[in-house]
Amino acid sequence: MTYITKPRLHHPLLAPNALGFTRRDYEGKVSTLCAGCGHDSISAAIIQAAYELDLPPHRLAKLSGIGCSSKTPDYFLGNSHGFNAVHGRMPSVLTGASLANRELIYLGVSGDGDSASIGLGQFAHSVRRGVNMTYIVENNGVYGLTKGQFSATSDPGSKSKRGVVNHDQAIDLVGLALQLGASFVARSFSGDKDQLTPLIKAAISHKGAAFIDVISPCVQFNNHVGSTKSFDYVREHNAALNRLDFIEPREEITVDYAPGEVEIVRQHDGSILKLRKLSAEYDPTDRISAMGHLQLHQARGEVVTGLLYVDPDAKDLHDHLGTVQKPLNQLGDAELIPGPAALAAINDSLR
Amino acid sequence: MTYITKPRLHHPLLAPNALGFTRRDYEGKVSTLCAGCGHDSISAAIIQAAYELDLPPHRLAKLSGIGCSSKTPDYFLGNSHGFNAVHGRMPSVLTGASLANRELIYLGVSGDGDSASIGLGQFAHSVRRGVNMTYIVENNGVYGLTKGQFSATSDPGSKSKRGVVNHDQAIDLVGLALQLGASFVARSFSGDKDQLTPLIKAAISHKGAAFIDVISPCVQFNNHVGSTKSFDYVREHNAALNRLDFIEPREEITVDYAPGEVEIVRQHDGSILKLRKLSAEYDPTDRISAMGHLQLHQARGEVVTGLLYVDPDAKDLHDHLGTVQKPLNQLGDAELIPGPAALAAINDSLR
Amino acid sequence: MTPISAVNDFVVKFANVNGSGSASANGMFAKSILRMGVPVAARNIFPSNIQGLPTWYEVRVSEAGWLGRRGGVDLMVAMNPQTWDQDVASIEPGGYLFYDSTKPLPATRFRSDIQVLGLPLTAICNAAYSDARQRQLFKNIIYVGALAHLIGIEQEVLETLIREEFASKPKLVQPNFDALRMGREAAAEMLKPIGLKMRRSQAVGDRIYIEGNSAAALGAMYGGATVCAWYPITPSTSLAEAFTAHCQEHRIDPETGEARHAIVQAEDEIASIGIVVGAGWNGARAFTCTSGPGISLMQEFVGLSYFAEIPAVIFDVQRGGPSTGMPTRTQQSDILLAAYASHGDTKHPLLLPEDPAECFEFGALAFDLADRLQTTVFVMLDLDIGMNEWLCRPLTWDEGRRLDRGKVMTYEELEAGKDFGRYLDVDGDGVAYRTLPGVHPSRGAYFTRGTSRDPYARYSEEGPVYVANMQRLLRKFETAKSLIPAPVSRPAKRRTPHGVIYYGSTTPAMHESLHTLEQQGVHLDALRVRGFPFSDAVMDFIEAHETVFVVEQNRDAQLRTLIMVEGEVDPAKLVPVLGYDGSPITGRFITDEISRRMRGLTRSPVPQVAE
Amino acid sequence: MTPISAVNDFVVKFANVNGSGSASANGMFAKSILRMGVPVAARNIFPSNIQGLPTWYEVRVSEAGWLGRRGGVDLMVAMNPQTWDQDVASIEPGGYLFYDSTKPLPATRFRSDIQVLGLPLTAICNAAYSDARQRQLFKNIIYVGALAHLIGIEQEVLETLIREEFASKPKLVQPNFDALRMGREAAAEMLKPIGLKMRRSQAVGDRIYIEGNSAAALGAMYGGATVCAWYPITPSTSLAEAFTAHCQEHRIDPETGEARHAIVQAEDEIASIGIVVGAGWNGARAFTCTSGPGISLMQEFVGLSYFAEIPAVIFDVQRGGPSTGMPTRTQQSDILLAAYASHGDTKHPLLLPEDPAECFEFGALAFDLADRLQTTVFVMLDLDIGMNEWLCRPLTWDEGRRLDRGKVMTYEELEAGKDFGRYLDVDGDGVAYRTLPGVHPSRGAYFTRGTSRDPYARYSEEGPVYVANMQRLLRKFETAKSLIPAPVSRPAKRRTPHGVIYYGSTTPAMHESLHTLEQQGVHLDALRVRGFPFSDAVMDFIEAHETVFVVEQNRDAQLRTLIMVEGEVDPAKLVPVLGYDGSPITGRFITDEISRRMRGLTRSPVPQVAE
Ligand SMILES: Cc1ncc(C[n+]2csc(CCOP(=O)(O)OP(=O)(O)O)c2C)c(N)n1
Ligand SMILES: Cc1ncc(C[n+]2csc(CCOP(=O)(O)OP(=O)(O)O)c2C)c(N)n1
Ligand code: SF4
Ligand code: SF4
Ligand SMILES: [Mg+2]
Ligand SMILES: [Mg+2]
Repeated sequence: MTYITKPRLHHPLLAPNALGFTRRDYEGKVSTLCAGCGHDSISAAIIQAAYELDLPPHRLAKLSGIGCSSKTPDYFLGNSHGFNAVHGRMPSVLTGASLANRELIYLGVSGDGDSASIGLGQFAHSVRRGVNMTYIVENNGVYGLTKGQFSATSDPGSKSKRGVVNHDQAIDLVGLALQLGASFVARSFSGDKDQLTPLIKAAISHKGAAFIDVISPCVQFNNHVGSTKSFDYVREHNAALNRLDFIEPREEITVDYAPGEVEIVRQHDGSILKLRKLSAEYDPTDRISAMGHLQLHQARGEVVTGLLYVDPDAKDLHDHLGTVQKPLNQLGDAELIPGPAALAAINDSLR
Repeated sequence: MTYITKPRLHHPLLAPNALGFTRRDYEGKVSTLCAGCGHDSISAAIIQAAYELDLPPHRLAKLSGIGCSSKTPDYFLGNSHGFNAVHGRMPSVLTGASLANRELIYLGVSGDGDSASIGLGQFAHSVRRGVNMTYIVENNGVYGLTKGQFSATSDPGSKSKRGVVNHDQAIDLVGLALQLGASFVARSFSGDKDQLTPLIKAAISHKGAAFIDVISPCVQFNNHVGSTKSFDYVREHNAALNRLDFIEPREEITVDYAPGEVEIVRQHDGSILKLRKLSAEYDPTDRISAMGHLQLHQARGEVVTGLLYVDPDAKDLHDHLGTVQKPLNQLGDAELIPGPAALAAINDSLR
Repeated sequence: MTPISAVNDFVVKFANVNGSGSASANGMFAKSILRMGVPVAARNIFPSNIQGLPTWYEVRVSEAGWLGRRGGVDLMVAMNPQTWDQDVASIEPGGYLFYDSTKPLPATRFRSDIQVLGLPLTAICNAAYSDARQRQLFKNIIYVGALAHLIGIEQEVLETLIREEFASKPKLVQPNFDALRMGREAAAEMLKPIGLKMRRSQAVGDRIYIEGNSAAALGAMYGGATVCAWYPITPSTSLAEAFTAHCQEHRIDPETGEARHAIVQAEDEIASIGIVVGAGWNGARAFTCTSGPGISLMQEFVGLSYFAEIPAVIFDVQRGGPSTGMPTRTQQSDILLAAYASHGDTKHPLLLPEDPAECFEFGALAFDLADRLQTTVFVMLDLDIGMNEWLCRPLTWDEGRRLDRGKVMTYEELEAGKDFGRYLDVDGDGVAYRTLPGVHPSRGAYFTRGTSRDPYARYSEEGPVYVANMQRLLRKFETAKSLIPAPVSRPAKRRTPHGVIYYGSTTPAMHESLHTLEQQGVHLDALRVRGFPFSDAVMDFIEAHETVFVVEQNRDAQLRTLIMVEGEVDPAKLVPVLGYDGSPITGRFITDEISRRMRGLTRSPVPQVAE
Repeated sequence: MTPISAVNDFVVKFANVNGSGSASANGMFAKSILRMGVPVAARNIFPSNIQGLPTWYEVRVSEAGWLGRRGGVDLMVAMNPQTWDQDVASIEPGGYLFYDSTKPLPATRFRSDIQVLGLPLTAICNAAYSDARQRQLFKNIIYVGALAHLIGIEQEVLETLIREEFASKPKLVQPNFDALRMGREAAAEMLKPIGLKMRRSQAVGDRIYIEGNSAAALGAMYGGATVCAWYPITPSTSLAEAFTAHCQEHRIDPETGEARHAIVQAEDEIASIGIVVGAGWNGARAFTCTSGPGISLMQEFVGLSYFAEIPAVIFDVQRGGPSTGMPTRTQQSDILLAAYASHGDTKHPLLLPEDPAECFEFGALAFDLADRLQTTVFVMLDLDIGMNEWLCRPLTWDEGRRLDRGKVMTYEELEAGKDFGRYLDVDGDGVAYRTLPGVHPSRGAYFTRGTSRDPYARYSEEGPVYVANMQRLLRKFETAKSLIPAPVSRPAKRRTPHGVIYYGSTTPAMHESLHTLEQQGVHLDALRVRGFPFSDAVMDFIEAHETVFVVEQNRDAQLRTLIMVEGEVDPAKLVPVLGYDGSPITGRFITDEISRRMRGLTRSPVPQVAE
């Protein structure tokens, strides 16, 4: 029979962390994503980061939009409240949640369609507002859940499984986040656990808008025509029927490369990705040179990974608004209601 | 009595251009904007540009969103069809119009609220799609029509007339347009007719997405607290009543400075703007160095004006889509309807 | 034509140009009448523009306390040459025209059946001031002085007002006194007495004078709202601005100076409601305020709030639709869209305040309702209530009143092992318990989504699970009926088979019309509806009458539609009376419409009129 | 329990896991039955996910031609262990269970009242193939072969289908033949004959088998649409994708290879409808397709289209709401939101196709209507029609048919001095002339806006001007009544005071139910409504009956609401019959509901049932 079982995300080692929680305490429901989907690796890195940070799992709130990527919050941190909002609008919902209770940790998970297409405005404005959050885009350059259309991060020239060629300029979310004043900007690759986990930890620890663009290959709908010219039964089968009927389980793509190195990743469709890990000498506190660095390597066809920029003294939206330290959702009636006497004075001023 | 008459925008000289039109043929209705509003100067520059380009006025379509700026298309090119759409969504309407008839010239006029706040997504996506248009943002850093709230281009630290301080990062539309792949990117100042008119002409002549950010002071709601410490009757009057009741007619701010120079502009509220005109040697065909240049001067508190970037060989959306040369809105039934025979064949294939 | 003669009962209308400083002068005029103890209803009619276009201010003086628009003008203060002709035409026969006679006008520009009061205002100003801006600003005060003399407003009253208004800028007091006196003296010198007169009265009582938007914002503050996310749009902008001001005054931690509230001007309406939904989910009381276009943009999120059951409050200050419509005119035309907002099967509670006092009450109540019902509650204001100052009863807040936060399961309950099913109807009222994020280390966490799920919040696409949940939502809506403010009944003096239903800003005009109709021998039982879903009392009222007029300010009889649909009422019973030209509906209009229909009705096969 | 025995009349259901390649195999199974001349109704039930979750395919074989869902399963092909229990439970007593018997299952997992057909599919595959992917893919073909043997599908029919499907990849043909044969042979060897049988017939006739989305896209192409802007959303995505494919096939300039169309995947639904409005304004026929969440997001632009009077077409392929709801299930629950979309007083025409043939017709007609009425026209499909292949009459297009572009004033007319008032009602039908941008150097230009304006398109905030325009829009909506396709009447065999109204994808189930009811002696006149606003014929039908059932697939009886509101119909007359669990409504359900109500009705104070 055909049911493909998914491994639960937990690690064999169940050593407790400083709070006494094991990795299992940071897991969620069994993933229903395709086997080999990069998004599952990101979930694993989130679990790992939360575990290593000794976070009380219920003190984090996880929010997302709509998409395969946006489903993932159900698959990690099962003891955290989660909110799968509407497509492209997670940033505003997260902003509201963060206003209501400044004491929780807010993790926003989104896709490239969710954040760069329909959600570009909300992405941009939440970043420039300095909402204290970790905002992860699981970037596969495609709409996974709706079966393979281009997203706004798809490269011009790429071709969908239906044969349509993309001509629009790709949006570089990292460049955008830098421009918009995000105070923590990083990029990584789903299969690079060694790089990704510490970045997520750093982002969570950062106060202000922390953005991580994680390249996360979609095993089904990657948009490049494969270089494999050999006869592939499955591909031909689907092509003949003009539908995406049979879907093949794939292995997760992992990488392991050192700072300063370039790693060539071959994706499931045979296309090539050149990842360049920032060198150990790179100074991530200079925003303008970060932008320059990014542009430079982009022009060379390289995708820079690592922590591109951080402002260690960043302020967040609550600082800007000067809100009280006590969470707004915990203020009592006495703190909220000016009372009858004040109202009488107000009435008097209106006569 | 108190009615303040507005000058019609026409120039005293009524010399006809190559098509036999005078400037008056490019004018529109009498403006209902505040006396001295920068937006009216931009209208004048558009009129001048169309006149100098010898455009048949009816072959241009002018589209806008909602705002004081977005009202201006009613005040120029009265023989052109105009479309005052909904707030922040002019770019999509313009895109559709342009798809329907590739032969007209499309001029999009918007405000900073319209394009950088509610309309950021549509602005970005129309630009990256390469719609063949001239997109002008009349940027006053404020919502004029709704009486002085911050827009997304307001500087952090600025203070509204109601005393609210802005903390959000300002969006630099020029930087954004460069990032998004606009093939023509310029900035100017409403009062700099000598710079603005040629830029508009060049933008109109450009094929692809041409963006001009025009700084255009609002005489009513500029957000900086004036440096004038002297007793101002009007200011005090409005402040005492806590409403913006009396509004003073102002003179338009004009500038005249040479390429390479920095011009210090004092705005109506006393705040200072440092404009730097690109030097004659500047090479506008290198996108990456344009971005660098912009960042560099921004860090110095200067606002670079001039043509920052142009790709003379840009392609537009119609090129990408491979549409027929004949406007789609002029295709006849025979060109559109495959007919009964084709339908019979289709039926056959479905049995 | 004999000049109109009336005491404490007339309409003065000011025609000005916006941005000319007239608004504060005209407002002072209205307030001075109030201070003489005589009720006033004043309305701004302004363009969607900042400076240079026509604007009017209509002041109805009514000792009898009729606060609706009356229609017609007894004294026109014509300060705008652009609109001169229409302004002159609008004066009632025998009425008065006050104007700036500095430049002589030909006789053809006047009417023979009105009284003309010319004062050379520009000349007076030019003589007194050299600065152009002062000339403009004080001209307004001068005409107020002249009018005060003509109709008999006490000088002390005006001077007190000036002292109050300029309390923070005392330098401005004397110049305003001077201008006022100049006008008074010029009028005394150059004009004959007129038939419109003010007389001190006690008719105002302890009532206050406040804009609905400001009152609603106070309601939100008293209702415990801590998060406000908004996007500017006329006529709702001043609600957010008032909330900001009120909170700055009353919601600051006295020790630290920190804010016990968070107000975000969002990038658009979608973000505004998104922020509200996020905050509501996380247990803060949150609201946004907007107008029609914003309601259109918020549809998707309202559906999420309905289905995922998240408290939210939206103040819709309605304006003239559709589309951008008449952005500075009033209407009640978002009722239907709000009630059934979003795709799929949805229904949302509405509150329908009649005046600023109810804006305050419902503004506070909305947050209790949203928390108790875990859904979006709309408070439907309109431009007329929202942006005009209305005379209304003082705002009150009971000493012991507590915020009702609805069913929130606590740490203690979870710890004690209480069963938590986020969508489990434990009490049979359709309302389930929720938990707030972060409440408990291992219990009570759930995943909120807009997709179908079972009572324990687990994703489910099964038909019966879906249907059971949708039925529960109907049960919840049933529960809402008992929480929505009951309708207010106003029985006729005589038994009658005719009723009338009305709501919101129509109220003062309706009351005046009921009075007039009664005098004409037409008796109607009246019911003011205060919210949706309708309680049984509304349906009983309809049941008890043969014909029920439904008076509202939209074209398509939107509340009538809701009554028909939700109450299963035969439309033949419900006669629409619709005024929707963008001006507040008048008593005269309602009276005419109802009289006309009554004539039709008495000829109809159902002629049992009770007399 | 005797095994079910039936010829050309039974239900087969396949339970699979998505992404396993079963969809094409199952589709081939259904099509082979059609090729034997027997009507089939096949429906996919799939999750909102890409791979690894349960999916079903329900094939109703019905020589009598009943194309609605019947309910119940006669033969279950249980290929998904995740859903085994519910799948086994759903089999009718006496029905058949076909499964992969490679791994033995305990007797407790079966039922005693069904026939069990075990075939060791995995074992067969493992023996025949070494590649895991081939094992998976061919397993599907093998079970099709086995089923073909069991119910008697001709081998040639299947082989022809395989040849057709793999015409472009001939290498794949023989392996599929082989797999088919393996299944057939295994079944012949290991299984006893069953009671469900196929027999060649002529019942299909010249009908075609097509998805509604594809047919609607063909309609758009024939209707002259040149601009399509869309955003992916289930279940509408395949409409845009089909339009792309059809245009690539039929709308390319043969000389230059250039496209006579422009298709843009926009960044969201707001941009999609914005592009459509821009193109419509500029004279191109334009459409978007979406589902509920998109309709919510498009509200503001629909209001602009209404008020500024710009042609636009929206295909709403409805799914289960509210909110994200049940994104892969079917409903008719956007009716009300579409009809009254946007704030302010608005109304929009809807077209309600019953099947793909009408999707084609209305898909084309919508563009004529949008141009003639200068407004947004909605074509309301649903997932059931849109994403399933339906058997329907062939698509037809009259040779001489011309596109009707409505009132567009030409260069010649302008040049000749014809008076042009963009919002001037010259013909009394509420529809004014428009001009297209660029038409004439000095005449015909106007400024389009969402704000109020006079007949010559000049901005105006005057009450009477606004009201006159709003009244004209009502006149236009009146005109629409005569342009919307007339309802289709299906009178009962006997005179009856009972009627039923239905529409859209409910049609096949309704027809079957009418037949069943008739056999039970219950007679109903039936009327299929095909659009909104309703023509007089709809109201006459209601008038002519004492009770009218309104059958629809939503909770809140949305079409019934429209009928009440627009037709001023007493709700007491309109009895709702509502199936809204996300599965296509069944004839059984409708019959049960109507029978139940009829029993109630005959006991009611209006007992004049005609027998
Ligand atoms: C308003 C709205 N429009 C469209 C959709 C359909 N939709 C669901 S997910 C999705 C795209 C998801 O793409 P992305 O964010 O890149 O996520 P991925 O699946 O690739 O991880 C779309 C268009 C929706 N749910 N809501
Ligand atoms: C959907 C919607 N929201 C809000 C408004 C109200 N509104 C009108 S203009 C405007 C801001 C305009 O600002 P900008 O684009 O900067 O133009 P300016 O007036 O400054 O030239 C707003 C918020 C609207 N018309 N529509
Ligand atoms: S479709 Fe792509 S993105 Fe979605 S779960 Fe499968 S592999 Fe991941
Ligand atoms: S408010 Fe500002 S932007 Fe608007 S017209 Fe006046 S000066 Fe111009
Ligand atoms: Mg993606
Ligand atoms: Mg602005």
